[in-house]
Amino acid sequence: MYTQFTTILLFLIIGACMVPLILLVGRYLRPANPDPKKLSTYECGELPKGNSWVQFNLRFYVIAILFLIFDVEIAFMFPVAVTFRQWVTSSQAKGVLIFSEIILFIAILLIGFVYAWTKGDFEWIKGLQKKQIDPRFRGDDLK
Amino acid sequence: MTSLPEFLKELFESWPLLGILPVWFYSIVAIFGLLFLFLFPFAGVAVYVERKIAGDIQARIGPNVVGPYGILQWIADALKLLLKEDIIPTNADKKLFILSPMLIFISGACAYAVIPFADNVILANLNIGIFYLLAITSMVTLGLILGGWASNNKWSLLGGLRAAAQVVSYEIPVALSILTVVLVTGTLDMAQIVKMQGPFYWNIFHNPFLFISACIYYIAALAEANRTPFDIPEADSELVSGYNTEYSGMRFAIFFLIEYAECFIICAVATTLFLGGWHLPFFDLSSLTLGLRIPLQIMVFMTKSILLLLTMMWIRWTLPRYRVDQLMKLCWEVFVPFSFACLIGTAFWMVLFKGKGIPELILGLFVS
Amino acid sequence: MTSYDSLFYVFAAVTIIPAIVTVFHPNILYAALSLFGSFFGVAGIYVLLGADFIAATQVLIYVGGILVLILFAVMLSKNIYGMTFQDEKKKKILPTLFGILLLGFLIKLITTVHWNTTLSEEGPLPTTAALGNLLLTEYLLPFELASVLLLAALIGAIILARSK
Amino acid sequence: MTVELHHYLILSSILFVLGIIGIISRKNSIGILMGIELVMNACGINFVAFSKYIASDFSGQIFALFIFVIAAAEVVVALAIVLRIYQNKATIDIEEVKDLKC
Repeated sequence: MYTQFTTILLFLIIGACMVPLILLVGRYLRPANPDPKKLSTYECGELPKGNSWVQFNLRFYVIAILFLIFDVEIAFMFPVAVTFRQWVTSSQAKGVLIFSEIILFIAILLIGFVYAWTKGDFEWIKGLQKKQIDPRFRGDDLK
Repeated sequence: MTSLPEFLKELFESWPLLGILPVWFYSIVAIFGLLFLFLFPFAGVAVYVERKIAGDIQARIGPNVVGPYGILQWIADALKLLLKEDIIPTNADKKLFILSPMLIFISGACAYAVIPFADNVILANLNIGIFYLLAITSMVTLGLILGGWASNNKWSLLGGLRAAAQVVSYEIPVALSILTVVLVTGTLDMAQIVKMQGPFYWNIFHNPFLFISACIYYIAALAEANRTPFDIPEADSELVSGYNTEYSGMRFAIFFLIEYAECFIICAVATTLFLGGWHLPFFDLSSLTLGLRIPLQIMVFMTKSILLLLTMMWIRWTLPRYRVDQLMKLCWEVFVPFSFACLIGTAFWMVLFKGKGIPELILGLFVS
Repeated sequence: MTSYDSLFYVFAAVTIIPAIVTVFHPNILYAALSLFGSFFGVAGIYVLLGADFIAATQVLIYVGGILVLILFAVMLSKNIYGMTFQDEKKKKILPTLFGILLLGFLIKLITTVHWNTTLSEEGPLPTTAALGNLLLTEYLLPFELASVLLLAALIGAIILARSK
Repeated sequence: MTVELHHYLILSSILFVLGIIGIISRKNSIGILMGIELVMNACGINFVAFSKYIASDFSGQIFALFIFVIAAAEVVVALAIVLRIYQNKATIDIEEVKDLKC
């Protein structure tokens, strides 16, 4: 096992060094004459206005929550899935047992999934389809 | 079953000087070989091929100036990017701006460590192969957020956040499809997964649910790599170029390179998990001698993966782009429920038929 | 010193130095980012301890999940133009002193106790299938309860985070 | 010096103490959360080290897995609370959130 992970470690180190290395190769070849205009933020030719580090919508966060919870669930399922074949092929009773255990585990979490679905948390633009919005304010809602 | 470094070590055991070198030396050789002989040229050629295909689909010629049929175009592109000025905007957060391509490069390149190109030709034969791949590719999200944030550009930030939201959303169906395969194979080891399949027996034909799973994997992985029709994060008509708007020269080239590297990983993983890896249909390669077997296996593996990659390019230039709300809806209201259903369905199939797939069942009918 | 030992010290350094940055850096965004190194170092330590599956899970959940969530929260919680994420300056001397005292106590404790270590000679075993078997037999109840906990966290967090 | 159990224990206690310092000294609630993450990682190292050196089975690794679950659940809910407080009070400073209602 350690031999294999040594390769992984070496790969990680080489991968981390590769990017500076690639940049170093071109260092003496490429021009470097910066000017303030060139170094300014690109906003389609307009003068950049304000800082872009502004607060963004909370829906990104809701997506991240859903992801993290399901990610943990999937990480938990992997060892179980690895033993699944062994149990299933050994005997019928054990197969039914492991099947029901897995189903119970998934079903509990699917309650949460169904809850989020029915409450409309998967709608990117919430409520836009449901309620008729005055076209004058539509832009606000889309922000 | 060994990994490539150990295999090389064994191969050169009797040689005078090379025999005494430790395994990790061969690891380094193999890694550099993979990067410089495969990854970088492959990405370049893929860019050329994609431009040619785009030309064909849109009824124009595509690159045709550098070399015959423009075949050297990718070298010219690489040289051009090398000679471009490296610009870091004054408003950007410089440290994070530099860190972001590094993170993306590591997560894209290190996934190649567990791709089984042929018998014994796998950089690191990990017990947890496919799970390692999931873990290491999940790092890309961090790179995307940082790239978008560090640029201090509205387009970049929005692109980076959209990319992160999209990648994390589509990681769920991808991981669930992989889990479905693991239910059937009972191992996470990539080489072992290929070994479990055979000339007549590919995982995709194991049961109908696994077939749906394979389709879900392919489409969801397409979205995870931010390819059209799911390229919302770099939608050039909305966001200029998304999270890499402010990147120029070689830094941009790294983003570009890793995009193609990721595309190949998706196809290679699909080949390994669902399409029998290096196995040729109806012809058993394992009886051949070593010198003949390994090149043939690599060719079979590459052919399958490249066919999938070409399909990806075909899709890219044929279908229009999704809208961001449709994209999220598609993931959470179609792919996630369906992949859960496939997972449960496959588990049920396994219990019902004691782990036998359709090919085995049919074979069993003939035998009895 | 074998290569195993030197790798331990490397990973220990990779774990602890970013952790120090996390605790003392005034900029909360950089503090969050240096957690990345810390999490990776801990994954390396897990590999040294023969827990390959746990190491990969560490990367998947901490680096790919929790860190992304923390970064989202950091970016969501300050929106004032041009303002960096300076943590308000507060005296850190007292907590640090307390920490050093606590550390001294713990190290004293660890080095005085005689640990009955039994190390099997056969080296690291494949873990994943063994973990699965344990989860389905001995730890079945915690396994199902983990699902309940995740359900509670999911619903609670969604209700809290949902924009009104 | 060969690496033994107590090396791992000392490493995890350093991490633990750093986490505790972070929890006490930070005013920013997300910073406190990061301290808690460090403490949880220290716990994980301890469990896995004991599982290798003392128990010689995989029960410690199972506990490390449960730590991941708890860490994920905790961070999800805690950050949701932080964001809710931020929306209502425009601050994430833990000392300015003194009353229970928000």
